[in-house]
Amino acid sequence: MTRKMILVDTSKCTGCKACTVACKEWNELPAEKTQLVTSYQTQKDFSPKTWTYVTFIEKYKDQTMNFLMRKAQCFHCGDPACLKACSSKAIRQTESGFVVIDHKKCIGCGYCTENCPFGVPKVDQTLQKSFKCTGCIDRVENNLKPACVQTCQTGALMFGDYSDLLGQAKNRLSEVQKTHPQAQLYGEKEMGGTTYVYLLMDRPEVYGLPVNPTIPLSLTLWKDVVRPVGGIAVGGAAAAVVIGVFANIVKGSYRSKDD
Amino acid sequence: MSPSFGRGAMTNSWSDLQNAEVFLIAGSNCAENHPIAMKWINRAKEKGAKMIVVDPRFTRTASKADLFAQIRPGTDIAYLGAIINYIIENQLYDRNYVLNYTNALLKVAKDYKFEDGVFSGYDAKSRKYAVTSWGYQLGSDNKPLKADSLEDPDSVFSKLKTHYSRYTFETAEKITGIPAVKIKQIADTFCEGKPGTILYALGMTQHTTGTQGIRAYAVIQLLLGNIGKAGGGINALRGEPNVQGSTDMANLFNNLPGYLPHPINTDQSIRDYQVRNGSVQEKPLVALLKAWFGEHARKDNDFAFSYLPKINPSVNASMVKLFEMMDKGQFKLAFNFGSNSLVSIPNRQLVRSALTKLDMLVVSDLFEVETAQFWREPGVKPADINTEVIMFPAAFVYEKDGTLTNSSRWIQWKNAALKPLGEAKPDLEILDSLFKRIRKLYDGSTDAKDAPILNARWDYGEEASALKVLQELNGYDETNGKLTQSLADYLKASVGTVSTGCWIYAGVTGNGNLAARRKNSDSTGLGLYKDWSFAWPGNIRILYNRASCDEKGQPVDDKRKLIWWDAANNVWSGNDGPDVVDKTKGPDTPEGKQSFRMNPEGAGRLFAANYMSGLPVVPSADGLPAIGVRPAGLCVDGPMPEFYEPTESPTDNLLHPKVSKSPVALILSSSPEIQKMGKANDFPHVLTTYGVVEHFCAGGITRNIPWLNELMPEPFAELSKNLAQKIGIKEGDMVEVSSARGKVTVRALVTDRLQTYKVNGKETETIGMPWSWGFASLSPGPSTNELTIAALDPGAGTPEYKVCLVNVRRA
Amino acid sequence: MGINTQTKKKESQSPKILRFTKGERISHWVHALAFFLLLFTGLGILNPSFQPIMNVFGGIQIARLIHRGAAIVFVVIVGLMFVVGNPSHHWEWLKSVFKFTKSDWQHVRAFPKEFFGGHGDYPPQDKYNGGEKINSLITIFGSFFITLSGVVMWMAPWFPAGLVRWAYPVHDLSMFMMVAASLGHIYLGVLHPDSRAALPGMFSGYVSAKFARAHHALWYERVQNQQQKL
Amino acid sequence: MDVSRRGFLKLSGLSIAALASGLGFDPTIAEAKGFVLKLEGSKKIPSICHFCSGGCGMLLYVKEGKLIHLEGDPDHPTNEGALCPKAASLLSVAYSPNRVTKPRRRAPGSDHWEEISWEDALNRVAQKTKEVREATWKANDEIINAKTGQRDLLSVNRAEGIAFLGSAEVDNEESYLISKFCRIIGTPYNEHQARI
Repeated sequence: MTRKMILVDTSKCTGCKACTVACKEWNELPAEKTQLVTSYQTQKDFSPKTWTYVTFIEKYKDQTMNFLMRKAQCFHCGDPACLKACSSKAIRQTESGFVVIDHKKCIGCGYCTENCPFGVPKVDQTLQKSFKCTGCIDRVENNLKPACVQTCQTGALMFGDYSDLLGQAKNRLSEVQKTHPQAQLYGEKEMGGTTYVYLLMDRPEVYGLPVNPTIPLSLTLWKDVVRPVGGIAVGGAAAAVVIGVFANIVKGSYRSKDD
Repeated sequence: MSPSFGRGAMTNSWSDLQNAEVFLIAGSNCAENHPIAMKWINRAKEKGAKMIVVDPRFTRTASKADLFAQIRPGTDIAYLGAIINYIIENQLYDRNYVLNYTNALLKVAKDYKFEDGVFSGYDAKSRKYAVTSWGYQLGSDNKPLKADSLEDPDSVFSKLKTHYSRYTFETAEKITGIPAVKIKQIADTFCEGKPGTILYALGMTQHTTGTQGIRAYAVIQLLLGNIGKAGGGINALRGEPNVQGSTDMANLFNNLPGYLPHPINTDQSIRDYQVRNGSVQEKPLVALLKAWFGEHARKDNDFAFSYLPKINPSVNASMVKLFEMMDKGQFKLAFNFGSNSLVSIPNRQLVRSALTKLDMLVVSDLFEVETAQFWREPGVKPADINTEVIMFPAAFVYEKDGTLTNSSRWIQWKNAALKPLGEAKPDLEILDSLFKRIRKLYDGSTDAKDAPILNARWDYGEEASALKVLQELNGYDETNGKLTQSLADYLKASVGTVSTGCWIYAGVTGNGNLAARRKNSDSTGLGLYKDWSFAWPGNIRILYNRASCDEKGQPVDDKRKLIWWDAANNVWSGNDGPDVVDKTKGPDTPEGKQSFRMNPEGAGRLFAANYMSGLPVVPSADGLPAIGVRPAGLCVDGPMPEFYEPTESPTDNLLHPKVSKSPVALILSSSPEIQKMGKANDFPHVLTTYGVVEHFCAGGITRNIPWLNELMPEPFAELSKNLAQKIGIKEGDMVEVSSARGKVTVRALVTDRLQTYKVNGKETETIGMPWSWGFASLSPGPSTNELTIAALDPGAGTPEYKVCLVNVRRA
Repeated sequence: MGINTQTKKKESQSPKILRFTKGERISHWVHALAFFLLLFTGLGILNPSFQPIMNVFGGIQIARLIHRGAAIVFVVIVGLMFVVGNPSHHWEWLKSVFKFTKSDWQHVRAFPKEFFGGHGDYPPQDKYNGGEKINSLITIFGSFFITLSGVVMWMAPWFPAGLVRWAYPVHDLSMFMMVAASLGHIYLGVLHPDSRAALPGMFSGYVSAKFARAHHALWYERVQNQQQKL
Repeated sequence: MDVSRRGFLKLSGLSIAALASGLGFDPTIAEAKGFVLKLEGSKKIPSICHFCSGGCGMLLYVKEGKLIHLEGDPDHPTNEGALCPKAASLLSVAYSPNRVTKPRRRAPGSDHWEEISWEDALNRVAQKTKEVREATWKANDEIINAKTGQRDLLSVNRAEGIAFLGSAEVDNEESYLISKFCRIIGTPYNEHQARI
């Protein structure tokens, strides 16, 4: 299975939220109680039952309105923080580039929730499992498009092999930049190159996205420094204890001494 | 559309949008209410097309526009008139298109005039126009005289020129609130892009000058030569899955299926009918009567014409007026199959009180919509309402066979995918069993009035089969009982030998159920898809495509070839079915020149004249009134669009202050306590109502779908930041929006997508509210139609949902 | 309130000195038991290979609950001991542990030899020698940080994500440090030939005078002098 | 279908559990074996969307008579497999608990529905139709003849008391029968919300 990519071209997205419905329909996720958040957005954040939603940002500057819409879902990072943080090795990256949670192994510890720079995975308290967009891996592996891409009418979501779709994204970007100079790609370099690559109409921070996000330093320190060092420390102590005991045996310190 | 081109339907199709170079999307929020349009608009934009959006709000559609202008609701004709004026003054029109394919050169009758806001022939008492003065100067052959140049003062073109000379960009700015420089930019952008298409929907039609607004579009498109071309035309984005079909089938008090005018009381014979409607209607009427009464409709009994009820022409029973009549107690029994009037009719109090006057209401629907349970709406005492209500569970779209006709006039067949849920039944079966029971009740009756029921041809099988009904629509050759093969066969057959329930559908099941065709290849690359389902009439995908050719019958735009005259084989051929009178008549013949064959003049009508073609020169021997061939579609409120203020307007008409509002607008004044009018100083702001992408129309279905309620849980009022500041509220607060007729409390959406604008120098605010909510369903909410005004377009009867005056304060 | 160190004389054994009061011993063992319970229930999440062991507790989810229960014990009970009853010794321990004298450093330098059965020379030590002070400090700071980070992790939604992210390494680091320290501590207390004599101190509270004189000379002197004064 | 939380895992046994259960998603094995697609063994039946006038094609996946998934029809030239939010949610109408599944009647003055059989309901309506048709039948209109000045009687054959609100949401065949039904029983008062 070649590496896949999904281009989210916000220059075409009209915020119709069909992707949200298609995702809920395919994954059989029940609806949740919502209320108008801002503009036409009614879903504030991810939840164990909401794996993708559309954010609306109204930026009005010198008489022109930029009505920015962005479909939020798991980026399926090239270098996923959730995978690194997961306590139970339940998260895995498929060849096609999707980061998927194995609910048989997941214990709902929430490490992924806290360490994802985009705050995507969420733990369902009743099921004690962490949930997020699966990239419709069951569809993709059977040569179907993810449900959200399939239903997108405006052509804002495109699915294809990473190699050629990235090229298309760049051409499209140069086209869009003619009218929107700050338009830029997001996801090509971030987090080791994500599977969902965005063509944004403005700088990432306007969308509330972290600027060149990386795996949190705390996570790297935790997994690559504290854990090994800690292991050595405990191992060392244990070894010291063993050696100490032998040393004393050799020295005969244990022979009963009438003191 | 029919007064301009002869047919009341969208001229092109969804997939044709990809061929356009420029879009004027005004009166439509297609990204929300016709999302599929965006797929094709985006494809056109990728090829460099420009997108202009004019809307009272910066909608999700506007977010993708190259050029956006915020307009005061109800003032479209002001800026469209300015564009027409701009096109004429700067000769931006397509000269030989205007000369050959429009009635520009025809001479207008001498006694036609337009003075300070009123056309000639106006009767103030009856608030109606007599249309006789809007005719042409006729020659001895009863044909309109032709001027020799556009400059001739009597020509339609000059009338157009003088009429719109008053519409300058500056005047338009004062009326609409759009800066003059931007209107000019819109005009330039739209005129440069060839072909350009206009997309409109209820945003344009739901005004007391709705029809005239569309007429303005027709004038612009005819001047620019965009009609009949791939990527051109006027795309009326119809609202509902089968709205094209339901108007084809004439669920309208003044029509019979196939857009046949309904017989009126003075039509005591088919001949009388033809005197009024032209001989061209004889064949379809007789075919209809054959389809309904079979062998009981014979030549000797005037094809059972007497069986048809005749309407009283002075009674306007269009949808909203119907409720006015119901409120006066005329109706004892009402059927309500699939609509939700208690939420969708403006000024809901009228509907609520009207329904209580019924003895019995019969509803067929999927869910218990508001109309079905009007007797237990909050605040109503059921004990006082004596209407018996019967509710039938209806089957859903994929639980029944049948066809739906979409905006592109594609009649698409679908098989039932599931069994109906529980004891639900398709409406087809309900109607079939109802009629059979009624007929049984009348068994043996000899009363003449029962003859239509007993002699009706109504046999669609034990369990009503949708295919049999579709075949009846396709029509039969009555001489041998075989299905009519094609529209051409129908047109060739002599009167009385062919039957069809709806003549424009002839050929749909000619050889096999063409509506079920699924070949989706399109070698032309123009998105015609000629082998997918069946487009009426006769599978023509782009109407009036004769106009895409020059006088020699060759396509003007070689990148978008539709049809052409094949001199070798002496026949019109091409990528699309030719919309010509006769395929064998070349461009040099009179028939071959007609680009708008459904119009009596055979040409596009810039000036919607009152004219009947083919009136005989010599009066008929038997002294009976003469019968012409084809009457022209008329607008009851004027041959040319004129700007009038909406019924409830914050200001007076700048062009003709004495006649500020449309003099012929239909205002329901019958029940004063229900139909109150708001004054600008009590209700300073303008309300416009619309749908949202997450819900559909009255929300009867979508508000019972949890996923959609999650996406849009409640109605809201959008208002500008200035207004929000003035009344001291912020985003998310609840506000009370009130009009002279009612008030609702909803959440406020404070946004920059609505800006304060100046009208005649005065600061004005627009408030926007979606209307898809009612007291029933999983996600009830206040109905916006508590506020709207029941003022109707005089021609179509469309209520003025888009404009009324309101006030707003913190709740 | 003076130090009630009586020297319990038992005719048959050598003289004993009270080292740890009942309060101190309770604190120690509650702390120790809670710590190990926390350690074992936490193993499941430390590494997936430990997760099967969690069935001892009835599965990983129950283990997580026990972890939280034990955490409360670990913090609240031990915390209370610093307040309830006569917590003077606790505070005294705290004060002394934070005072590092030169002799403590010398003990620490000599500690490795001691650890492996040899005899490092170090000056007479007070009640708590340098090594024990180090161990106490690790435990104090370890417990402090592991509690803080534990609370942050437990109530993650209430804290900014940045803070919660740092809580994980802090929690783990504290755990590793304390585990390493406790291994040494157990070895010294139970297996090390010389220092295991201190063990009864944590059970009955009394250590042999001989041990006290050898390992905690200064403290022994002080106790003896107070004896005479009585 | 409005799947409750409990049902979430069970019902989604085909998709999520297929991801999670032994059946499907032990990543390494699954990779080799490929994922279980819940559409396996279902029939694909095309249909047309019931909302705006786009006429988009829908594809219904039906397994043993039960609708398990609905998405856009990739072969349909207008929407090429895409659907808007409303159409994409149409699966939930198939088995919605709020659907009316039995005929019901509200007696005059009553504040609740009562169940009624199809037979009884249809007969009541047919009876009422005949009754109102007879009661409100108008054979002739009286008009003043402009030329002769006398009053003319014009045969009109109208059942004045019956109104029929059709809709643009029902199929062509049903719209047509509504039109035909009305004119044959004599009422021209057949309207609906669409205009021309």
